[in-house]
Amino acid sequence: MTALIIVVGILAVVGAVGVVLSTQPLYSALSLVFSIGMLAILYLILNAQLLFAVQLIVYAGAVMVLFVFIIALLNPKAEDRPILDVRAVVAFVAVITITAALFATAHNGITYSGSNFRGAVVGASHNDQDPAYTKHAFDFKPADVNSGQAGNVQTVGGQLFTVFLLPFEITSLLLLVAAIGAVYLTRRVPKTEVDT
Amino acid sequence: MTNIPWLSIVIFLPLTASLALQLVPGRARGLIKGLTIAATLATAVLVACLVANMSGSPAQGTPLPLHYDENQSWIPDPVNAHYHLGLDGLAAWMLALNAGVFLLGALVVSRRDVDRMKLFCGLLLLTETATAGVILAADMLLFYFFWEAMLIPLYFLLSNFGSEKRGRATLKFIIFTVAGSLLMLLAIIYLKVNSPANSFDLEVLLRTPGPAGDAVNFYGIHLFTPQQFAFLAFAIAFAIKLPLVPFHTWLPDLYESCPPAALVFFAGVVSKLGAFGFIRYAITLFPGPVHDFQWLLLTLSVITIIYGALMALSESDIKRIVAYASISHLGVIGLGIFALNANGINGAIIQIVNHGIIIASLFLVLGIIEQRTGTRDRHELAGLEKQMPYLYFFFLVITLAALGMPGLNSFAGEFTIMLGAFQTFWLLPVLAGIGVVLACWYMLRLHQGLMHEPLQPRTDGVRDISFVEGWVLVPLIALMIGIGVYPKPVGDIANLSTHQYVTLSSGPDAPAFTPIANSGGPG
Amino acid sequence: MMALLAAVPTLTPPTGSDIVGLLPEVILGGAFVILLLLDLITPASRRTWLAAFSVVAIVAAFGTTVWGWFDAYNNPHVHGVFFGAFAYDRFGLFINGVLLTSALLVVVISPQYLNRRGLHYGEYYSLILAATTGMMLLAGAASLMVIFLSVELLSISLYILSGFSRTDERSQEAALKYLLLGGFASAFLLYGMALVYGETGHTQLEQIAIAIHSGIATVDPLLLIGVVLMLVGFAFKVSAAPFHMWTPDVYQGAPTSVTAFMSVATKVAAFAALIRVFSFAFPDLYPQWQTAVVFVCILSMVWGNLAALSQTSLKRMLAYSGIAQAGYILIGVASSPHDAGGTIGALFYLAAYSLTNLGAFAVITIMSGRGEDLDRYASIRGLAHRRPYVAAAMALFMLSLAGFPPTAGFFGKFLVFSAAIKSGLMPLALWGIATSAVSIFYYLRVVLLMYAKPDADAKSYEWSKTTVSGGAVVAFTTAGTLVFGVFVTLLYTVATAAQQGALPRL
Amino acid sequence: MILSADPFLLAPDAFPPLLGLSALLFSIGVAGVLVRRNPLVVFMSIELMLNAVNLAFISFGRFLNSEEGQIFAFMVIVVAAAEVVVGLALITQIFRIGRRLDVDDLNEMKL
Repeated sequence: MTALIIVVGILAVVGAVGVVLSTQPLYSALSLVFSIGMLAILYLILNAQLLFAVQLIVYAGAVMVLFVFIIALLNPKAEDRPILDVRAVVAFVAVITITAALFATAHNGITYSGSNFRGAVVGASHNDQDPAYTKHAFDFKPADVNSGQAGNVQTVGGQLFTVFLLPFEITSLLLLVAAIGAVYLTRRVPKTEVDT
Repeated sequence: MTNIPWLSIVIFLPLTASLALQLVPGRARGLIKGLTIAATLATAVLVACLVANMSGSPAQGTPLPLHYDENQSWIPDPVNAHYHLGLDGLAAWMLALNAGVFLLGALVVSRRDVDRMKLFCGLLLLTETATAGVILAADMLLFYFFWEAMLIPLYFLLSNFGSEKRGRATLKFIIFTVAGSLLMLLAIIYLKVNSPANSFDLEVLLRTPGPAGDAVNFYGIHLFTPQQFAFLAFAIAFAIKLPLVPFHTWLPDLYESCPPAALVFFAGVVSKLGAFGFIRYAITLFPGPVHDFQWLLLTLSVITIIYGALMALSESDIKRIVAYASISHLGVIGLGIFALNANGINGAIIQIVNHGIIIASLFLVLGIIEQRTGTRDRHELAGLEKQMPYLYFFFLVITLAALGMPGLNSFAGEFTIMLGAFQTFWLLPVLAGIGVVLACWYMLRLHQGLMHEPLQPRTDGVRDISFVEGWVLVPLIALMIGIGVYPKPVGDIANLSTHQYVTLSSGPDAPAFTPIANSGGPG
Repeated sequence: MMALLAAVPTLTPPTGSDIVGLLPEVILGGAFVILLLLDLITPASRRTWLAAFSVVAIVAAFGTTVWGWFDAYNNPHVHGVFFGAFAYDRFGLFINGVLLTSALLVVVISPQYLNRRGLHYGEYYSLILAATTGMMLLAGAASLMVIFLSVELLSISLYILSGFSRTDERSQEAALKYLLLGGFASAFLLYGMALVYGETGHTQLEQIAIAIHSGIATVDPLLLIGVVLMLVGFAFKVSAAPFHMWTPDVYQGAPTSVTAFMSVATKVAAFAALIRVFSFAFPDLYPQWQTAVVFVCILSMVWGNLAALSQTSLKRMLAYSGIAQAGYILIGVASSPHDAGGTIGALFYLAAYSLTNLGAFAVITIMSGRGEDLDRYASIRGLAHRRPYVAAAMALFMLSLAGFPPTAGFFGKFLVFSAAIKSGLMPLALWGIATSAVSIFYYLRVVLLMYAKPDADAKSYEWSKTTVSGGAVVAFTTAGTLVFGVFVTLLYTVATAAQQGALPRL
Repeated sequence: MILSADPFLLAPDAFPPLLGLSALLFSIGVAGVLVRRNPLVVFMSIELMLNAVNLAFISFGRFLNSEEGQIFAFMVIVVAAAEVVVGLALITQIFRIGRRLDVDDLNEMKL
């Protein structure tokens, strides 16, 4: 399974690099869509079926279409500046450092090395016999769905309306604000508004 | 003792008057001035009654004998600050000087000088509130509160009404003072945190001082102990206000650009608060460190005396001459304080009042001269004797008082200070004596130059002082002669607490000093 | 079945007591929605009514906050509502009070300013209410998820408000800059949250605190990276150096009434969350995060004060001064786990700062001419001669920011310095003192300019007449600055109670 | 890394690569924000960072066996959508009042 994760991961990274290095914004957008799609596959492997769907529908479907639409509307030109300058060097160093630091701590750290696995420590099971822990990737059989384990739509949905009701309600306000903002900012400006 | 909070009334009467002034329309200048004079006069009368009543009223509390005492919780426990006011012998004299000088300031606010009289009078009254608070506070935080708050009305007074160079001078003054006092704030907090009583109250801190602590190890070098650092923070704050020599540069510029009416109380009382702070806080709270640094402070005082005198000789602007003379005289006061014995401190307390009277009247006279002639250059002013005979007389008395002529007030204080300094180290009064000799030189030169030489174009045809101006000066002259001839009352009141200050500053392990004389001066 | 899942209740709706704990937020959020509808039926000339409605809503929310203050006192064992996602405690309610006061004052000065700039739209008040709701939620947030969402709620409202002047390039630029950098910072905050969640297994602060305290979550590099990344996110929101790059541009570009709101309320709310997370949820990691906070603190004080020296625009100067003030508040945070006085000082400072800074911005707002902000230094020269009372108030605000008694600003500084000394952070106090001395230069420069004689040949600036509402706001903030500077106990006891009631408690 | 006997079993040793991947994507996003000048691309880089965060949340959640990670990721997506809506509206408006789209040009206000 790890091999599959690595392959999909590499593809996601290729997409991400494409976002940063493409000179045309449109190519960046398409690379981002590709990368998002690869991540959706990883979500599926990680038994996050709801997130898989949301990722594809909301992110790739809605958000990125909006991006592409705006790019088509504004038709921005490619950047005429050489990509390599001081900022690029800084960025490159940042990439290497953050990745190396996090990967090293994740791999060799105290809490995520195999025998001392965090899930076992904080209360989740680390028992090979535990069906939740040894659950297979891509596993979304109806039986699992009904057993109330992490990673199925029903569990997530149920939690969303009980334990996480407050965050859920806040998102409703948030979306309303965003809608007002978009309408206000792009509405035709009446002549009375003073231009400074 | 009655339950009427007299000390609070002394502090807040000017504040109330200043607020009431805001209700008066700006055009009613006579009413504004009348109200200001009435408020300062009422304060002065009240203070006079308090001081006169002092020797009769019981002293209470240790270690400072506070004759009047008000104590209420201000900020609750973790901070533990109190609204604690107290009046002891030292504070009594400072308060009397304060009330008198502000009354004088209110009297000399002239309609010609000040275009926004309401603002000026309001700020004058606010300053009086703040200085009275500084003098009366017996809680460190309350003291700091008034100490810094004092700068606000002063800042507006100086930046609104001064002469053309006021911007830089004012900013310099504020920055110097604030930089010093912010360090003092840290030291105050340190004292409180370090003390087992965990209080800002001066009396509590004196009773239960915290441990001195070990010397701070800075990369292997053993610096001072935390307590020594705290003392230095206090000393810098007060040395800037006093001012001692390396911290004095704000003073001449500021005096030069200060409006005459404000200069009376600025020179008269605000710059005395440095000396007051040294006596009341720095030497009592840190009996150990003050002896560790006594040599340094004495050296600075002597340098201040001589440097101030030399600079006064080299200036030609009459206001700057007096400013440097003032620095020199304040150095004498510093010498008395840091002698750390009964005579020195007693003399310093007397001299604070004397110098306040002298410098206020000197600046009054110079203000009149500048106003009449339109110049401050010594070389352009001469022959005023014939033009202004009354002023000549007043100026003569003030000059003689300023240079320490026996029979006038300054002599009593300076003599006692010299005596105290001699008990500490014989060379000190000798060096300070150089300053006194120089004082004769520059004061007499100033007086002769201004009064006796042939008339100059600038001084031709100036009028003598008016009747009202004369009546402002008469009580001052009377005080100078009166204290000079019979200084005992001053010494008596000051003596009510001098002994305590000497005891406190001696500390447990300091060498004992045997006072030669305990009364105030030879009188 | 795992313990964690077993604890999940089956579809239980929130109970009445949950709603009670959230009452001020519910009222304000509801008012936000109602205001949107009211905007549709309000004629354009009567939009001041919307301001009046907002005032009513804010006052109602304030009333419930005050009621909640005593209710929370009567229920000392309330440990959060909505399954521990939200803390119903005096800490949050104290911050609510500060936020609602700021919002009220901003709404009161807004109509005349917006009318003058031709920006008087109903959306303004909706967004102010939404942002305030977000800030109040942030003040009470007791789970990482609620912290993140309320940060975004307030940020998105403020992005739009910064760009509220749609034809003004500077306003639009400010909004976009704020949005891009805000999104960037949010990502850091989120990554930090992800790592903390991964290390402790929880998103609720109380559970996180328990996990760290009981040693379940060992002090792991991954956890520390998470904590530091969260600090970066918060430091951006409170505009502490070196994450302050957006502040001057956004403050200058946004409409002044928005800047007034943003400079005060965002900082207060974000500091509330910062203190709750670092002082109350991560006290066991204090040795680790202290270094980072001290670094940010010193850098903010030095950078903010030095950069403010060279400014020639009031709004930019106040932006840099705000960075420096964030540094002073961080002194309190850095000493909070050792000494309760640190948190109390920070809370006191926040309240004092919000009154003072709001007053300063209110002065700029009510002085501004038609379609133009009078915020250049040149344009306030001689203000005192034409508008003596407003200039006196502005001078007072500058003195309070500089930390002179008898203003509230002095006691803010005093309390945080005391806490630093008490917890042995003497160098921090010394840095604070040194930078305070520097700050006097630029604060007094403003005062000096206002009281200088106006140049005869200079362009005469059209200062607006002081209206009743503007005068009332300036009078209120002036009175607050003075009253809390003299009768310190009034605010101090409330801040102490807020500190003592703060959740999560171990 | 060890391939387990059951090819579809998700063993704990799959976790470090996942977190490493998330870190790499996050830092590429950081690099994009720092390097690129077109606000649209900067925006996309921020989206990339948020996606990296989501991956971290979901993989943590999977190995902690708790749903909070997924719900958090869900919230992040909602917020990202809201932010994009406002951001794109702003970009459109700036374009409409006649500015070139370049982050470096967003500096009419100088120090």
